[in-house]
Amino acid sequence: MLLLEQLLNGLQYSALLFLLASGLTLIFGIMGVINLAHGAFYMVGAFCAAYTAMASGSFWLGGLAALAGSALYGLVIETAIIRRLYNRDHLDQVLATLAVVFFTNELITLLFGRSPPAMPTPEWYGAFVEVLPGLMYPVSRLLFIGAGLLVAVGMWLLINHTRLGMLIRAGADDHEMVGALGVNIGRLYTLVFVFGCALCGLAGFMAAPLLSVEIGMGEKVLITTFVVIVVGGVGSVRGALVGALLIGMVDSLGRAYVPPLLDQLLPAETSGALSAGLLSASAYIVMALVLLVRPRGLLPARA
Amino acid sequence: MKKTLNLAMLGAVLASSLNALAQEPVRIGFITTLSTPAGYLGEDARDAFRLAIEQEGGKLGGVPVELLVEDDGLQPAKGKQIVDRMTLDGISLYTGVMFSNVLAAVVNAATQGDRFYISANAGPSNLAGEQCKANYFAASYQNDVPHEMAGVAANDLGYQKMVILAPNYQAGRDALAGFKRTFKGEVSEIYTKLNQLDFSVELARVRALNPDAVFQFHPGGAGINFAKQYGSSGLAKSIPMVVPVFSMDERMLAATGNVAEGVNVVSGWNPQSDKPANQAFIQAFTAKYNRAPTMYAAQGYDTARLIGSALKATSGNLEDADAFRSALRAADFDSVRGDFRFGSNQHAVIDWHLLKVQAGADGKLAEVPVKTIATAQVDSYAAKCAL
Amino acid sequence: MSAHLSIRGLEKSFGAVKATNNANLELAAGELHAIIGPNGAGKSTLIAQIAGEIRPDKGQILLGGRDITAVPAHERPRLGLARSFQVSQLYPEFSLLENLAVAIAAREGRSFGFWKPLSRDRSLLDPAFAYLQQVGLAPRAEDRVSELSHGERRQLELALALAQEASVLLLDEPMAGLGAEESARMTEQLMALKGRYAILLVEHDMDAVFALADRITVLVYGETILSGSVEEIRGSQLVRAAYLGEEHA
Amino acid sequence: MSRRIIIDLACLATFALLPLLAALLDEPFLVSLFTRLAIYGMAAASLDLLIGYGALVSFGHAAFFGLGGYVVGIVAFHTAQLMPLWGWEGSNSALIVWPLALLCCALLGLVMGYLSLRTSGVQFIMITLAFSQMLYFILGSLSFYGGDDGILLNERNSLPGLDLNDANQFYYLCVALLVGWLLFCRRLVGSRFGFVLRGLKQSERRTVSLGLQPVRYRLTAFVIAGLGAGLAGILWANYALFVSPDMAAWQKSGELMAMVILGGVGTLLGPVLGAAAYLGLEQLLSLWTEHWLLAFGPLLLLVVLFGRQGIYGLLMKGADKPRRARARSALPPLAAQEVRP
Repeated sequence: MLLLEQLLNGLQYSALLFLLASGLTLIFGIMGVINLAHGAFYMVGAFCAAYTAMASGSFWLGGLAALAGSALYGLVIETAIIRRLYNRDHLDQVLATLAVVFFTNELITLLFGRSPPAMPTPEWYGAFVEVLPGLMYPVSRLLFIGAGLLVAVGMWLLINHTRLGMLIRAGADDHEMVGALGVNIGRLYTLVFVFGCALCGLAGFMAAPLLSVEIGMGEKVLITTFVVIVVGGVGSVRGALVGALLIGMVDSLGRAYVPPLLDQLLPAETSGALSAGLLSASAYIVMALVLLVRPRGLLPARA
Repeated sequence: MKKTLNLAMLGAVLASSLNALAQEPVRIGFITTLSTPAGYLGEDARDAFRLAIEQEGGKLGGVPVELLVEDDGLQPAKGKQIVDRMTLDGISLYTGVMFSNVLAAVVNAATQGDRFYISANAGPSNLAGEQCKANYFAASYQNDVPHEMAGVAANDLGYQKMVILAPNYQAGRDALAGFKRTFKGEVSEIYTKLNQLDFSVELARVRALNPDAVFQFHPGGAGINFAKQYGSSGLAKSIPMVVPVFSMDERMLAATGNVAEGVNVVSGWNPQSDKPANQAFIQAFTAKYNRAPTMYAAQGYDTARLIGSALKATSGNLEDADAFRSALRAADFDSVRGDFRFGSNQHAVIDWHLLKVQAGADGKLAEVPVKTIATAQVDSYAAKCAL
Repeated sequence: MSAHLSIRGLEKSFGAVKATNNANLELAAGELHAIIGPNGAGKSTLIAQIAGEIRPDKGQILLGGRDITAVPAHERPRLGLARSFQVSQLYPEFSLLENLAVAIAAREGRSFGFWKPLSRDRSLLDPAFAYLQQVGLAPRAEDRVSELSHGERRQLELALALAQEASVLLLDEPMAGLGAEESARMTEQLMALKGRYAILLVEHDMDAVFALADRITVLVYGETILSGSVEEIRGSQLVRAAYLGEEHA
Repeated sequence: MSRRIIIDLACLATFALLPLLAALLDEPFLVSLFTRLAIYGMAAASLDLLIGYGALVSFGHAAFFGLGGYVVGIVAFHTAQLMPLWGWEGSNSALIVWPLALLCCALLGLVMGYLSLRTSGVQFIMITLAFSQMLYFILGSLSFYGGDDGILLNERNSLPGLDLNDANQFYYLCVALLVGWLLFCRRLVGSRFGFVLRGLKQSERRTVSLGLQPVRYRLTAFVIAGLGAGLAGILWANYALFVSPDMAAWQKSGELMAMVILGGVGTLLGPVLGAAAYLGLEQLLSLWTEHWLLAFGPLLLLVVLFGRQGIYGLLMKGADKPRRARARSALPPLAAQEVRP
């Protein structure tokens, strides 16, 4: 039963990673932009959610604000900056988006101060559901898993069954072809970028009641998000899903079972340091192993 | 042309004589963490320190002071750079560092020769024991004491079996060691990752272990994450939590919200103490900054006033290091934390309180005093210090 | 004539597509052997397998009697195999001399030199210059490759292959994109090389092929359907149907 | 005199005369700041060797910086505590400790490079990041050596004939090593090896077809660049008398990368200027306001968006393409030679 609960916990962490990674991998796959500022939109979403919910008292209004705020900020940043980076090499993109991170962090500090806000939640949010006989699981975390699932299914439908999805798939394969189809490629890029930012906003909203809403919260997950998309195969939403599940599960199950195991095998001094090192580096170890066996990730977008 | 030259010279002469009249201000290097999510610690300490200076009209202990604040970004190397530059600049009085790892990088340069460092927060064990320094003072606490006091509090509350959690880094390991030193019951340790976001896995383990209570040390954002998830996991209702104040200061309480209700907090500062100095401080701080002070602010304020008392006793003359040191040791000031003196290792000896998060008079959650755990508590390293 | 380079039963598939399907070929020392075939016949894939860039699924490649099927691409030049590329693969930021100097240093196994400047190393530049003269690029020796015209790049491709002093040259469409005059000059240059090297020439320009080749092999859908002298191929009904017919239709 | 030589000399003169200037202005801090610039400049220039000449975008270069520093720190720790390290009582001599640290960096470079070079592109960026993060966590879990708090050193290493504890002498040592490193790198990129490395960046297929194995050259470059960053780490440990795991953290790698781009990719001296600009701006802006990142971000952005070749490119704007001018003059007219038979 504990194992099952830990699996659910892993699933929930995977959901957070997937919400962030799916947008990032699309932006990378279609526009070829390494966007270090992706985490900044997640932070913007969380702040919008918390402050709107505090001001209005409505949990759902906070969610709406998070989506709108992140998307809007994404639109501004895309128009002003990212647009100029499409034809640049990765190095320029890294530096420019890093600059956006610096700027956004300070902007939020100036606007909201350094005190992390609390996200008010409705009564039902703290309730529990009996997922299986004897296994109570909090609604808050189920909601998170649900959001991840919903986005995964939605993305699948979008990409495989809509015209936009067709363009996205085509764009990932061949930029010129999309242009030849008579599609305004600039508008497609803006749309995809803003869509990715809105997903960040959703992640921010989901995370706000569970995590500290603070400056720099984006960078804390950003690197892990990159790990996820590289493990899954850059540019592939399916890959992002697999990567998120792998990294999320390894992290959660590792934390649950590695320390007790090592404690039994080794003297306390060594086992503590060893398990700490192993767990902290777990995502990186997984990534290195995956890349050594499959240098392009598990499910690369282009064969 | 000539006229302007003369005027300029006159101005220069005037200025220099004015300078001689008004004493050259004592410069204080305030190296602290302002950026990063932990930036609010430094912000509070700095703001309280500034408040003390402002209340005296730009002076401390009647001596004009100039406060030079710089952000270490929670990076030891950056702290080291700042202190190196400040020492080259001739600054000989330092304070402000919030975190032990930054302090480790800063302290040697800041205490060499006739330079003084007075800690407003971090108090690592090595500096309290064998490696204690004549010019190093901790006006805050020794790092282990809050955790030892949490152990005492847990004993008092009658807990037999506890799960204790902390991130696996130096301060975290020290925290658990400190707690175990005084706690008499049975403990299970769980180490978390530094900067961990999600604690669901650890919380599931806690539930499985089903202890009487939980002790955890997670400062800043990680602590908010922990408390929020502890609340939403439902554990808060069945398993009480005992934490040092770093895991639940006023700002973290505000960020955590209602789920923090019922948490037992161990602190060296009782925010509701009716001592006049404390009430005046809280009132002034709240009026000026429009927010409630934290324990970091209280310590920053105490540090400023401690420095003020020493400056007063020496008329702002830092050159006689021995005199300044004796004046500091006397600690002749009215601490907002109640009775205050320095132990033999020049670390603060103060009272420790158990607070509980519950609705205050205004209906908002506050840390309300329950009892005093220990009075004039001396840390466990003092005996090893040869000072 | 003993075969210097032999290809036996080579097969290579990409997914469901068979790019090479039972390809067989014999190249004698000193022979100029042309491979012709319609677009998409798998000519470049075949060259890539001989050069070692692509590993065949099945079959054998023999060089001087030695099986080199499993030898990695970077070791084949040392065994006497040099190639040119259909789409020029040059170092655009370097001068022509430097391009050749890199090739000469590589051939001599002296590429692990960390100190002496390549651009002032007469032991590399002098022979480099000689190769440029050979293909008529000497006047442009110190220009950057990025400043060269397409035709000049094709010539530099050839010079680089020559600089490897290999016994077998794999020339992948050296006339690709050349005008009539340039093609004629290239044909002339290749003619001058005849007999000194075993040359495997992939080419679309039929006039050049018929002028140059000792033997011709026809490749259709990855399969070598016919091998013979110029006359035999010209006369072959099969070739007309499979290839020339298409082109002249 | 070509523009390039003027820039070289101007930089050299600035570095050489700085202690005098500092003494004149009574700003001893300047020497300390420029020591830092020299050290970071060396690390950035070594990263440029990979990025600018090998097209190997390493996001884990700080690993070498951290490891170099940590070897110095650990040896100093054992020496000071009179605690033999596997039977060796330790040493404070730079001539022993520094080569040892460089050897460790070379080994790390071999292993990390060999594994990382199996990938390319974004995957290479991420796998180098992964390895440096692993090192970061390993260093952080060395609780015997202070864990996350790092190691404080009591004194600088000793070098015969020099007093490294003297700020000016240590400064000149750092500048001399930086100049030496830059000269070496310049020779390197112009050497036969350098041409292969740069050639791989322009056309890997051609290079393979010439009979060269890419990994051997890239790995060599990876190790050499690692040595440069390792030396910078060694100097940093001596300069700051303090090492901590964040020397190897990804933020440090990112900083180095920013310096390279800011200064100009593939220019070697540019990244040194980039380091100067980055650290200088950080210093100035953070003295001016605690919200310095608010200004720093847009400034970085402007450089990326509008100053395409970085600072060095800005300085060289309008100047002759230096490489060709030099190649021409260096090459005596070739006697008409007989074409090979």
